Amino acid sequence: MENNSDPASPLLEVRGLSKSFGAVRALQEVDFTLRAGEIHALLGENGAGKSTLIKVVTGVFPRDAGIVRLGGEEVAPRSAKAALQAGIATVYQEVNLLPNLSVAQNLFLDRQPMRFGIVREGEMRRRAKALLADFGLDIDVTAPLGNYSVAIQHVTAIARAVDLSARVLILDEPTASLDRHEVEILFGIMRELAKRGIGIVFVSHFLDQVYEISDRITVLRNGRLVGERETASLPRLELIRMMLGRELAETTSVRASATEHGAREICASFKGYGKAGYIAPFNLELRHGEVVGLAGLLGSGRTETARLVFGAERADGGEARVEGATVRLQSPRDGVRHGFGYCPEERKTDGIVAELSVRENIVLALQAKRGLHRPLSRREQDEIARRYVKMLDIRPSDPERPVGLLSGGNQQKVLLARWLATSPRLLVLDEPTRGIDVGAHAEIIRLIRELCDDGLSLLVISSELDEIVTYSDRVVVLRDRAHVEELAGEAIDVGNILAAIAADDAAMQEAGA
Amino acid sequence: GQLTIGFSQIGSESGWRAAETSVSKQEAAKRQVNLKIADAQQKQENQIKAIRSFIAQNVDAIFLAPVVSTGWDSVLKEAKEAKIPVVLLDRDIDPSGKDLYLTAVTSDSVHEGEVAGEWLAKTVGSKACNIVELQGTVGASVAANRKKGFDTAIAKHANLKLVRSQTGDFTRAKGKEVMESFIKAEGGGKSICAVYAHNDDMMVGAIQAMKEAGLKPGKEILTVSIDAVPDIFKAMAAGEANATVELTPNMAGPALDAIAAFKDKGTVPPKWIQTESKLYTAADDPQKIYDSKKGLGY
Amino acid sequence: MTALLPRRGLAQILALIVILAVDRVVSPQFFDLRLQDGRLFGSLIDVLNRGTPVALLSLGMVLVIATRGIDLSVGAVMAICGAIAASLADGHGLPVVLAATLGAGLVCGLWNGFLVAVLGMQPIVATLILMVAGRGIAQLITEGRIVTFSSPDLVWLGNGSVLGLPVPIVIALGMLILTGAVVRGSALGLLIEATGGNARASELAGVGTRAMILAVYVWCGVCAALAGVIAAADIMGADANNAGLWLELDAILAVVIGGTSLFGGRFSLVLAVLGALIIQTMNTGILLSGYPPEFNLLVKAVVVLAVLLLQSPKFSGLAGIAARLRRTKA
Amino acid sequence: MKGLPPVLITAIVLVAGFAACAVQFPNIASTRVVGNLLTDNAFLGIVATGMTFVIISGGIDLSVGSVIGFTTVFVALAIERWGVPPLVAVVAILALSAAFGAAMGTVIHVFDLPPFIVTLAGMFLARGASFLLSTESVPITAPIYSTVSDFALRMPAGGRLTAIAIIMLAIVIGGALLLHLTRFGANVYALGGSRTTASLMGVAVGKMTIKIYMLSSLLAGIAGIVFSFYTSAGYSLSAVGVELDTIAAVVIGGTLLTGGQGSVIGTFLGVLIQGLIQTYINFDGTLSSWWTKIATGVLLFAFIALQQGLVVLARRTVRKSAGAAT
Ligand SMILES: Nc1ncnc2c1ncn2[C@@H]1O[C@H](COP(=O)(O)OP(=O)(O)OP(=O)(O)O)[C@@H](O)[C@H]1O
Ligand SMILES: Nc1ncnc2c1ncn2[C@@H]1O[C@H](COP(=O)(O)OP(=O)(O)OP(=O)(O)O)[C@@H](O)[C@H]1O
Ligand SMILES: [Mg+2]
Ligand SMILES: [Mg+2]
Repeated sequence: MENNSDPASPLLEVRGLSKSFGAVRALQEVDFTLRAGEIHALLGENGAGKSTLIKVVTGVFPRDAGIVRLGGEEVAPRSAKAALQAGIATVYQEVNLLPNLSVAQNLFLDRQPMRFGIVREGEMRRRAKALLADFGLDIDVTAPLGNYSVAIQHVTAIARAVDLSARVLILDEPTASLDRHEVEILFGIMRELAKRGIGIVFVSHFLDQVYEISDRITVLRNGRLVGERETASLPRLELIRMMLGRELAETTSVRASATEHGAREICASFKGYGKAGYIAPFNLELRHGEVVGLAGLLGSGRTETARLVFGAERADGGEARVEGATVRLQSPRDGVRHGFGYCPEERKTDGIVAELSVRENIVLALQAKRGLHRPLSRREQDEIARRYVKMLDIRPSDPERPVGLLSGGNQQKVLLARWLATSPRLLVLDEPTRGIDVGAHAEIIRLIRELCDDGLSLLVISSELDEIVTYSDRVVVLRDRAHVEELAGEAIDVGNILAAIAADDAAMQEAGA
Repeated sequence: GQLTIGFSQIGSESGWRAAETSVSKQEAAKRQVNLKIADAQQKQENQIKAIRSFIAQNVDAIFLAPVVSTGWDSVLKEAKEAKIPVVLLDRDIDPSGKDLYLTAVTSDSVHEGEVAGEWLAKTVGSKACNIVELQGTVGASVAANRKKGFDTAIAKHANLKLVRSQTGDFTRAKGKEVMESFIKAEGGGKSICAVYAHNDDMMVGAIQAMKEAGLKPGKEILTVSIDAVPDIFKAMAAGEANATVELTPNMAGPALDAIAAFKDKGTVPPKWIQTESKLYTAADDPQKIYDSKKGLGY
Repeated sequence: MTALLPRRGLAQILALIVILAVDRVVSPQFFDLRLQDGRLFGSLIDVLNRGTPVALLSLGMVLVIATRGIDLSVGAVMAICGAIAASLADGHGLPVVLAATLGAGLVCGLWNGFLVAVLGMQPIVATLILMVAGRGIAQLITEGRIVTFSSPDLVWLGNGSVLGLPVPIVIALGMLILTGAVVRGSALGLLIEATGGNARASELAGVGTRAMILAVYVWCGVCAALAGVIAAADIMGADANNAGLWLELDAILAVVIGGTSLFGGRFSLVLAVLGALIIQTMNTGILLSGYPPEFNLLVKAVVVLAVLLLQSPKFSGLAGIAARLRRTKA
Repeated sequence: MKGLPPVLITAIVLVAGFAACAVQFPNIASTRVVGNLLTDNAFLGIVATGMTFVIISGGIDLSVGSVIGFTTVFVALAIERWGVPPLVAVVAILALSAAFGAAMGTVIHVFDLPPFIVTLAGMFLARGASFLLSTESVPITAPIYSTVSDFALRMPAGGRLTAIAIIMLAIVIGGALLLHLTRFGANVYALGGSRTTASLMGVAVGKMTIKIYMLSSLLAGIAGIVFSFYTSAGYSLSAVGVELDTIAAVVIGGTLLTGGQGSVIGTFLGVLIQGLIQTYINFDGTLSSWWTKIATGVLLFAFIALQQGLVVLARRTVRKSAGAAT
């Protein structure tokens, strides 16, 4: 790939690109330049048009106007396949792999090693193993991908794209479901590729990561280009202003006094609650006005805890109490009936109903709670929808738009709205800020606090330890599908959490030594 | 000892077929024959399967009511190899298979159509007559034959004209629906002089359609159909139908006799035992025939 | 202006108009109507009247399909209920007959719903079981014969008239209104669409998806029962061998022509019924045309494809024109 | 997460069913009946193989029964009336059916229409076309026909492995290899997982769709030829309703109608299970038309319920052992 050695020559050049979806103008005359060997961050609020830009460039959507040059030559791929053949490999925003195929098949789909027209299974397996080993994964590559967690699926998708990238690698929010360790590995690989002259486009809402990895930054707002800067010369506040078009309301970093919470009443409590083969029995107390954070590595059982608490999965032992009374949590319906809410982690498959409108998605849980016979009138629905669209700044603000057409971050906000509309007593949030832009992120954290002050009890899962530390009153640390430690008050800081997570490794190493 | 006979029946697509099955059972019981009936649900492949399993069970004889005239050669050859005599009931098969079965007890469905057509020609006389026809299922050989026979019969009479012909799938509901559209298409039915249906069930439906359109079947519009099921006699008794050609449901009786003679004395029966295609009209005391046929399982 | 040019349903209405126009060409008297024994009489009435069974079936089917299911057993359920109605008609009053048949339809629906919602079978095989066995049950009731009856009450259901309209049409209209009221008047419509759109997400949002699925199959069974009673009343007899034969395909076709996706989600009752009418308008046209019956299926295939292409989002012709019209009027 | 694979469960169900039938009718446990089972279901096995591809890819093909019917009529007319050499007729009809499938696939892909309805139209079209060709059944007398249909390998104890059974077995094996060992097969599963995702991953979804329906129609064409060998005739009403039998066989064989999962071998077992149900009913021979239907339904239910039960059981044990491990 020596032809890309001149660092100044643009590798991928986008000029005057426009794209509309009906009345929504997702991109308006956007310019974008990617040089060989650079890591270029593409930033913007939710719905700014980042994913659309990527999909237009890679031929998933036809463009309305504009040109794309790759290595100086004009290209117009008409499908993802054509883009791949031109040397552009992409990880699209939603995990875009096939859960029913094996991990190895996913990695080598349509390019399996062949002999005499027959796929060489063994060779493919070996190569898949090697590929994933670069990302620190050692898993059974013959198992269906769907058996693995979102994180593993995401890493697989990245590994596939990395392996495919001949000239350009595009990563649309690749780190949204990864924890620190995996992000480190990914960044290492990205730097390696960039050194080899591959141009990398990186989309993320984590500004820390952007500053850590990127050389240059392009910012979009409302489908228009705001500007392109060298990362090193762009102060963070300036960047945020470019993205939001305004100043970010300063967020105070520590929660108001935690002392009074000791006296708060218990909202829900679980004793010896668990399920064999799923998660070890645990004790958990959730109080009104309190945020409990769940921390742990991928696959440590956080999602499992959340599902059990909400009733999405049946416990096979233990006792659950709500406001002091023993209850049975056998199904999500039970959870909803007791005033629980649950924002799942996989919003595409478990969260949104893509075809239905924003309004219908927002009122869904409330309607389910009220039952069939008490339908919300259209006026009530409109009113609720309008309120939350405004409160969470869901864009575009048309409540009649099918949710599937919203950008990823806005879909996440719709889910949050769905549960807020039910006025729950306990809200379980699994990665609530995933894919949410800085502005909305601050907004949601403030919302979480306000809700708490109104007496709501929150159970929050996040891979962002900073975030957890910011709003949690207590943090439960999980490891290997068991609750291992609970931190409260002063003890809550990133260091302690990491120590609790890593304790096992240390112990194992000792045992091994 | 007791004979065991396998009977591959087509299915149960009409009242007539149900009657054939139940009459066969009665006839077998009368002669103390163990009759195994396999119902093919209207599918040839099922009939072939059934015959194969009869061969596997080593039955003494096989009765076959073929759903279609072709395609029996290889399975009947197997039966022949296994030395199991085969008797065709109700319908014939393709001539190439002549030496593969012992005898066929059938009516001649072309002849049935002719009888119907001739009756109509005789009744109409010399006045001009527009006829509408309700065909059986498209592709069914009986439908094609009954059409052929009828067409030949009326071709000799220039005053008889077939103006409309559409399939009623051998069913009452479709017969009624098709007749309704015939009435609309022929100026409210005023220009229709006679209806010919390939079976009585469609005719019963057509009679209803005519009555609902304010027409008088049996009087203003002549009707002739085939099968002679009980309900057509009821209509005849009420003066709403004119004629039907009988297709007897008792095919098994003669077949059983032929087999018995063949097994006991080695008498080889004639290749074709034709059943009578008898014409019934209002003159034949329809009420009495209705009462006698009612119990036969139609 | 959107009232004049509805966003959905334009393609269906246009298709219906085109087919009606073609019918008028093949049969000049197509639009003639007259009163006959206090009852409207004409090809248009035939279309409505003959279209009732499929329209009723499609009312139930559209809900089932909206939940991502399918019900192949409706034809067999029609046969069962027709058989029950015919065997009871001459000994019992109409209320008893109706209660028994609708009850039977309900039980059939429950069975299907049980297999799908509780045992988790795939809808197409689950209902295939009743499709096969159900016709057997119907034949068992009639012993393969055509059971006739003369009870004037039941006959009235098939052949009577209300204000000049044949009773079946009135029943279908009533069922459309009733279903619409139940589904859109309660939250059922929303919850069904959510269940069909994404069952996992709906379940997690607290929707009782099982109950929802059970309910739609039950309703489908009841609609099929009603269709069966009407079909039997129409010919004053129960033809267990042929009643409702292959009508499940027509019902599914009607639903799809009505714009409801076989992958569940958004549905429209009115358009499903419109789909049934489109099919029947075509059938009646074929019967009136006088072409030999060998052509029937070919015509049907061509018309079905044409109607679907009209609706296809990719087929810019009609969709484009409609969008442009809407934009200029707005 | 391995557990008992669905194919094995289906196999267990088949063997258990066969044993149960053999206990009641010892004659069933003979090579003759096994041979018959293969011969009688040969055409079903062939179409079901094609249908497996379609269903795994997330589609459905309702036209197969009609394509079989059309093929038999076409071949019979070509050989008997138009004087075409049998081999040429066979090649022509295979090309024709492949083109027919490709056309359906194209419509499905280009206009984004549901396969259910497009192939339903295809079903009307093919059946209607065969009515136009001939409504009568046409016997085929060409010598090659009797040669092929009489050919059989003798199995011990009187059973016959006929030519068409061998063709079916070859196609099942070929289909299994194609599905499980080639890139094409992997893409079929990919399409069933999600068309959009497959397309984002670089699979040429349009071409695949066309090829899959082409394969299905081609196999339906072959099944039609086998059917014409089976009956030595062409008839416009042959194989009515076979599409439902085929779908049932595929689904009983453990393939998900929603796509993405399944196997050809499972389908083959599904075909045999259906054949076994019928053989049982034929051996019984006391059932009236209606009891035949009811019994078919009940047995269908029993087999599927048994299978479903085993699947649930297998999943439980897997979870238990996983639980013990942690
Ligand atoms: N297929 C589509 N049809 C209609 N509108 C769409 C479609 N895809 C995206 N949009 C709209 O285009 C705009 C840009 O969306 P896009 O997904 O590019 O945003 P984004 O910058 O990637 O946001 P996020 O950070 O939330 O992922 C949004 O208003 C969205 O609603
Ligand atoms: N390393 C692994 N190997 C096999 N399966 C895994 C692994 N990690 C997770 N899974 C599977 O993924 C599913 C979801 O687990 P998940 O990783 O979501 O747990 P978690 O603690 O909530 O982590 P996170 O919230 O970060 O995704 C589990 O059912 C588990 O079977
Ligand atoms: Mg995006
Ligand atoms: Mg998780």
